[in-house]
Amino acid sequence: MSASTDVDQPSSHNPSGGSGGVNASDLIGLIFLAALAVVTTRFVDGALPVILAGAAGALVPRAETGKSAWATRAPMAIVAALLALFVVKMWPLAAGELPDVTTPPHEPAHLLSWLLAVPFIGACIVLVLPRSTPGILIGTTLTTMAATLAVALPILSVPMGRTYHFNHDFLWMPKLGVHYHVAIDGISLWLVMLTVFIMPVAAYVSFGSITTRLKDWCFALLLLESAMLGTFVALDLFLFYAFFELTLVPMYVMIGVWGGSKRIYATMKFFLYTFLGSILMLAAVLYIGYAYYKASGVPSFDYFDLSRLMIDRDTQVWLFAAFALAFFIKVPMFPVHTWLPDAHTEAPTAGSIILAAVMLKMGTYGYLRFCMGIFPEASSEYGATLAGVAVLGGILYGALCAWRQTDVKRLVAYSSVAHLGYVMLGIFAATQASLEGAVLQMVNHGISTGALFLLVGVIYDRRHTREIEQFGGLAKVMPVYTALFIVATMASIGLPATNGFVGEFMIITGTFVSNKLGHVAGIQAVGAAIGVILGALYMLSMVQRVFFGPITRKGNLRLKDINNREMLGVAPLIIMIFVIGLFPRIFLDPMRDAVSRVGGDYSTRLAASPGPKYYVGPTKLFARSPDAPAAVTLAPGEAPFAP
Amino acid sequence: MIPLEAYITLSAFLFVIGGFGFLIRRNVIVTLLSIEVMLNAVNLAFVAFNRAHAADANAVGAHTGQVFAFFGIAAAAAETAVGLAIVLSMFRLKRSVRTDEADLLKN
Amino acid sequence: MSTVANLYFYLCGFIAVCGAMIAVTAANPVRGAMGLLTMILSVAGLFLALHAQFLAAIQLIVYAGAIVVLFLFVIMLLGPSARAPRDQRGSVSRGFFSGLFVLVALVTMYLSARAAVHADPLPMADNDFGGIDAFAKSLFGEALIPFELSSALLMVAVIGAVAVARGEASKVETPAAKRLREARASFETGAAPSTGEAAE
Amino acid sequence: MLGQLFPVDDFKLIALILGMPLLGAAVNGIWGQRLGKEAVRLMALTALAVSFLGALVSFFMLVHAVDLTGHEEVVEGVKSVVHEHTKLSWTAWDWMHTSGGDGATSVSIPVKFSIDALSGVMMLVVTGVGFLIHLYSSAYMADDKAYWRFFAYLNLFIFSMLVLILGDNLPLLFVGWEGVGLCSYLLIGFWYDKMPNAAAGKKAFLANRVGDFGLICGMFLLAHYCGALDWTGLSNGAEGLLKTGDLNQIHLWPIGGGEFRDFHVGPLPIPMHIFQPSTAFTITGATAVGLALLLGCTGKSAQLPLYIWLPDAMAGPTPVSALIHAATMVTAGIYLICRLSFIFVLSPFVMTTIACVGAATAIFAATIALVQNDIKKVLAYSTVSQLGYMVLGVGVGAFSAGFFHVLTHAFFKACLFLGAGSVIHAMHARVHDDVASQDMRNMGGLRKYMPLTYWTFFVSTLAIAGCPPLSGFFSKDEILYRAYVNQVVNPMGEPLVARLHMWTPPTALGPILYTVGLITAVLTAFYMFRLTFVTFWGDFRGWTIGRPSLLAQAELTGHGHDDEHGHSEHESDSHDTKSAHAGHDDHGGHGHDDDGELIEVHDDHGHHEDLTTPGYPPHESPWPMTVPLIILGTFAALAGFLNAGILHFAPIDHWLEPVFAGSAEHAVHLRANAERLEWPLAACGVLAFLIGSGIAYWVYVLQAGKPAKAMADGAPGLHDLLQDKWRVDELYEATIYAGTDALADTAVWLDRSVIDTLLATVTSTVVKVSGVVLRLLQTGVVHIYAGAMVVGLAGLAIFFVVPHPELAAKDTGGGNYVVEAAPGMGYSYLWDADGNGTWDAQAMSAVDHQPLHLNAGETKTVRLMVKNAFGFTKTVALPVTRPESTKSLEIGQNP
Repeated sequence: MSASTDVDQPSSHNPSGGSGGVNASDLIGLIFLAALAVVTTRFVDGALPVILAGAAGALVPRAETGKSAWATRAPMAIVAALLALFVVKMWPLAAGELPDVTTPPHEPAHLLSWLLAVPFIGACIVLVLPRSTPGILIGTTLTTMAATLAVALPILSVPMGRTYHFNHDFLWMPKLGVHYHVAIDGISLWLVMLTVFIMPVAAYVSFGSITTRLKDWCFALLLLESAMLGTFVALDLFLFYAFFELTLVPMYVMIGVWGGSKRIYATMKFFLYTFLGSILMLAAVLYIGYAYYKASGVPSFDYFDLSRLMIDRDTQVWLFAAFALAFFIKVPMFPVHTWLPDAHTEAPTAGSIILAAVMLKMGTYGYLRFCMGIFPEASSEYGATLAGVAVLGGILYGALCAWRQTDVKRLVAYSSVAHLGYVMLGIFAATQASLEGAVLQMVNHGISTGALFLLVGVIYDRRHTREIEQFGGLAKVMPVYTALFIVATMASIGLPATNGFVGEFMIITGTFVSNKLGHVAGIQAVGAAIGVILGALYMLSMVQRVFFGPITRKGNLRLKDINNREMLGVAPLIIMIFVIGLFPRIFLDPMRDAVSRVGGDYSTRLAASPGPKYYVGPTKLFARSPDAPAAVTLAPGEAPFAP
Repeated sequence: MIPLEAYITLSAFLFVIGGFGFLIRRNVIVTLLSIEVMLNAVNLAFVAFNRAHAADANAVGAHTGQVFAFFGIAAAAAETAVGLAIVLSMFRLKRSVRTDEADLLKN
Repeated sequence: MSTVANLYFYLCGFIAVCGAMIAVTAANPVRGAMGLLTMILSVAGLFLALHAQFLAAIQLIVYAGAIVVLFLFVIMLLGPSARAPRDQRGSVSRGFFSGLFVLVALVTMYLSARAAVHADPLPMADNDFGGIDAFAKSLFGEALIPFELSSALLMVAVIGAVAVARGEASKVETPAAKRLREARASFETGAAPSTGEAAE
Repeated sequence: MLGQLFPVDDFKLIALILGMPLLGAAVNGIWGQRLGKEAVRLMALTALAVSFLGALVSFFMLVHAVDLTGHEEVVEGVKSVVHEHTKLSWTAWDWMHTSGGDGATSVSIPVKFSIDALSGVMMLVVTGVGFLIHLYSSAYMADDKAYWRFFAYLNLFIFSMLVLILGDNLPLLFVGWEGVGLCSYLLIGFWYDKMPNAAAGKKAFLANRVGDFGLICGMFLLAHYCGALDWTGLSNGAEGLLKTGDLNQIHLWPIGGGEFRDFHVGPLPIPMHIFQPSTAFTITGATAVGLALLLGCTGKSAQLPLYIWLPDAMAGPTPVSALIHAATMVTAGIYLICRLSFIFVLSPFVMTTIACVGAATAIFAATIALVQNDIKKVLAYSTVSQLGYMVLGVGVGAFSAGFFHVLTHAFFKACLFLGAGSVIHAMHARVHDDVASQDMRNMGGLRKYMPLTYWTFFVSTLAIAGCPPLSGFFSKDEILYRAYVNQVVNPMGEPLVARLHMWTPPTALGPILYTVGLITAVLTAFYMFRLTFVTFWGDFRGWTIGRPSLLAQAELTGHGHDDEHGHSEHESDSHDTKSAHAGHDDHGGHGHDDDGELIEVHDDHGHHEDLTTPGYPPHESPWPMTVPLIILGTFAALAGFLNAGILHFAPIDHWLEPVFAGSAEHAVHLRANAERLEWPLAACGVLAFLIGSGIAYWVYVLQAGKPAKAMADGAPGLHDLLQDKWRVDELYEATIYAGTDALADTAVWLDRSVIDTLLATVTSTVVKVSGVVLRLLQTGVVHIYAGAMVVGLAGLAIFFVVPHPELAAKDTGGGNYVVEAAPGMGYSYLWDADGNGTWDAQAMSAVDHQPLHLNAGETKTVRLMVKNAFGFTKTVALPVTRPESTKSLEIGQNP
């Protein structure tokens, strides 16, 4: 699918015949590699696609003059081989095949705690390192991130199913009932994987352009990674809130210090918006914690305890509003989205990638997990209206605004508003397909918008401007870059066989068949489908103004094509675009049972309390949900401040 | 015998005198003096309460009030030392001890 | 016997109140310090009545001996300007406050009278209550940590006082420092003007 | 032997047919430039050749498999061999799944390809014609620098088209559908360094995207109503589309079946009930799906509302127009209608809409083609009009006739386009100017110089115009005959139609469609022969184009053309941008200021030919271009006999019978005297051909074009109107584009001024103002602060001095309550629990709660006196009532 356009100027190497001389050492290396490949394909059964992918990866990049061939080809080959290995290992079971549950893989209990600890320890190590040695700093950061990736990989080997895995729960503050409760299930699995996958990419690319105050940059990156992972695995509302707030600090610093010209305004706006929203959530968390304590006698902030609460309609609506506002600001949904374009335009490239790829998902994940988990009745009551806001305000409004932007990053930021409008629509529709589509679209958006921001960063580093009319006819001077950009654009538009389409298709079909959206499900599905057209409109008009047509600016004449660092950075994202596009079941199977559990709980709770005023009366407690892990609580007797 | 309330009233009265001294007088030194008066009043109240609840001499915590008073004195000493040092440096700066002079905090 | 005790209490109380009044209202700070001294002595007396012998001693030694002396020392150091000129500017607020003071005094008197009238006298305490060994037991028993911390507190106070009070004293240039300064100046004019070490 | 190797249900040969073009695209795309032109050409051609061979082999295996299923059946006394609808299918892997039915059932979507009768034929056409066009373009694009990129896109296009045809379910078809859309975007904008080409590419993609929106809506409607998305599942679940009952209808007004109720904004009542119609306007699932899919087809097959992109698509290289915009992609819409025929026939309203759209597009495009001067524009509009014919044919229920016209059209239109390509190639060699080398007025008399191109072009013109023995005649005539004779009726039978009160088409529709078709036939004959005569007959008018010296000489001698255009901007491909990779790093500070500076476009004459001599005459194209022309020309001539309906020798009909078994028989009734009308109608068709070509001959050969000029001068308004394509583009500009622009501007205004000011600046000003006010409190005088502190302390003191009694009643169930008093320091209480006005006890006690029993509906007021440490007392009363209803509320009962 990737086709790179011609290079018109007399390029440095001859167009016909092999690229660059193949000297003796390369030859021997090649022979050795070929032998190794043949041997492994015979013994290891799934090795063939991995070897082929590695070979293809090795051959794709043009050997840049001056650097040895291995320096460009080897890393690309490794990346391609690793991703192929991922696909082979995670290949979904055929329809009839049953998973071999004979020996459930051993689940180390503290794996998730280690997952959070490793980046944090890395951050502390970076703090200790001397400020003036960039090599060591970069080395430590990347190795720490690689270690986090390594720690995260065993999670994939566990068949997820309905329940929570790697459950690690102990009473952190017995007197307040605050648990340190971390666990992972089908839904948060892929968000953790996305974080662990995107961070090294963003960090690796950032080291190309971030030179000032490198030590603080590395510290901010690692702290951010640990905080984000914490948000996705925390199942105690107190802990979740702590991590939810902690992520703000490094991002505030990243935008504030390394940002563009108006960075102070942007980072202040970003911080205040999110912070004010989450303050309301804190109040609601405290209220329901107290309500649970009054109802059950034992204080607890654990998600599974609090989701037993049945709060009467009036207070539940207010609590839901507090939670929902915090998450809608983070998503960002229509009325409170204006911080995103500013934050993105002023953020450094890596900051934008991480902000778009992972931090926006905290809002959607939070809504799916906590809002719909603890206040199902209120969220269903307002589901239809909020879906309307997601379609009109998110998808259509975001697309129209994007079309009118003159700054590439603002355009991609508004496209994120549109994409996340889809995700929220999928969550509000709450059918099996739309929920799965929503979670998959979270991952897709992370990858395609991450790739787009990375590529925009490439031309920003060269021309130090993001204005669209400053560019024009880049296809002639930067052919490989244009090809990658078009692939990323097609993913973001939602062309079939790329990841965007799978998510959007499932969301739109799921919305139409949903019974939770009142009688407006049809028109909302059609509205979402119109979003597909507008998506093509603004992305292609931008691509045309930037890449096609004659070269109109002097600065664009001498632009160098994408270099190895950027190519290696964007390669995994481009490969993942096609992997999810062609084999979405790798991602859909592990999350299917978890999503059906969430959907099931949601609809059973709705069935239990019909009618507009679904429940009036003091808070009531339901039984603990069977899928929840074992409860860890104080004996009721020794409640701390017993009256 | 003198009831506990008498002592408390006396200490309250002394405390009020010290308070007004602190509020009214413009002279820094007198302010510090009135603070000392207030601290003494408090110590008196501590000892009085301790005396009221002093059933058994060598029970645990029988002398808490007095210990508190003791530390009250220690704190007062420290506070006075620093206070007077500040007065000295203020005097050097402003050549006067009027509290109105020290208004750098003015908006 | 109870009347002697009552007399003793009222006497000490009265002296204490007068001392406080003098300390607060005296124009001359020295007279104020003396007022404070009288109040401290009378309070020490009251401590004796309340079986706080050790504390009375401490009051005398530390309070009277050290703190009041410190006040006097500072007043002496400030010399004549320690007497702030009486200004009439704040008279209105002063009048208001003093009126308020009288009101509060009356209220406290009323309250205490109401309480004291039918309050039962203090229960008898066995004689070694407040004694040096009993007091030491609780001081060095439960209150050991605060005791140690108070030593730290005092040390910090001393250092603080020295640091605050030092101020310009360091500006006085010792001859040795002067010689060093001149030597460096001559060296610099000779060599090429350095661009100042790179600010980190 | 082959049977065992490739079993029917696991037919791996499809992997080869699909895999080869994909491999070709990947190899050329990534390594094309490094491999050089020869390797690229070899790779592309072998990929297509192997794919074509695979298609051929699998087609014959399909024929063999279909024969096995043949069995005798007696239909109305006529004994005929009937075959089942057999498929050779192969499942690559399980792609994804989505919710169907009412959200519960899960619709699985495998990556499953299948060849059946319909897709078998299409596959042959795509790979066959594709291979010929690949061969043709290997010569046509020989001197283009981006040779490898062109072949990468072309191979990718063939792969996407094959996925579209062979896909076994609608989403997989959609993958191919948008894949061909992407390839046409890339190929139309192939010479991207000129903005109009890129803009044309974008316009094509967006128009297709609007069609895809229709397809997506069709998909989720089908998933909802039929609970499946693959062909077999859809045909089984098709009756789900016509379920009765209010819930199953699509409520268009009021949207979604709601109801407009009045509501009050504060005191102001908003009368919404006026919008509420007497009976809700609903359409059945079938009509909704039909219309949605039709929108998709109009997008892709360039029918009336969304045809605007096809004429602009001529900006791409000519082989692209031949392959994509004549033979394969544009027929995807008709393929979809044929594939889902059993769904479209469920709603006669949709069938009639399809027919009318087809007929309208046919005549509309034909009128525009009459006056176009660009050779490719004429062919483009003729394609749109021929597609109109096919849609008309399919719309009246003649699915096999419509599909046969797709087949024949693929041959003669591809031949026409390639012929035009070779003409342009020749002219381009002379004049190096895009626009001038395509303008018919600069050509003429090419018969003498390019005989092979001329004869194949002439044969195809005869075919398209409907000259009897050739293919065009048979396929077009069959459509016109069917249009006249067919009547579409709902296969589900009369009672259901009555209950759903569905719309039935008027009987007079057939003849109207026939007459429109006939007029279009006349126009088609006229403009096609006009094109042939102007281009190939007469004498060559192109000597002086692009040759200024000759132009000056022509002025002197007074002959030759007075056309005004001379040198226009040179085709920039040879434009050397001199952007050699200068070593200097433009990050340097100085580079910034001039980076943004515009470059003045300067013309440097790339070509080095001597412009004074008349230059050599237009030469015939090399063999790789003429061989495909000859093959396609012969097919154009002979393909008619594949399905000569009028001669009752129709193998294609018979071959496609099992595919359309479900839809054609039950839903289509022939008019009473159908058989008798066949020959007269065919005669009328031939007459139309003769009239059209005769007029063209008279105007352009005998009178050498003067009547055309006279007519143009006589009715300039009409002529300009047709020249500007009925000003449809301007209409779209004014309505749709202007509308979206306005919406976008309001959105951005709303975003920047309303939301941003409201949320950001308003809050910041509030904070600023409060900051200023609070600053005044900082007076700097220590005593003021101390005074403030004292005031605070005083407030606290008052709080402690005044007692605060609080009473709360807690229902412990069964009518007895516990009344609790709020605790406080040193509080003591005095109760009057039984509400009889007297205190229960004398002295104050520390008891802070009292039990109380009430029977139903009784109320008691509980009084409490509280005394605090300072001796102040306060009393409070709390009326406790027990609700009337017998079911006492269980509070706090843990289930």
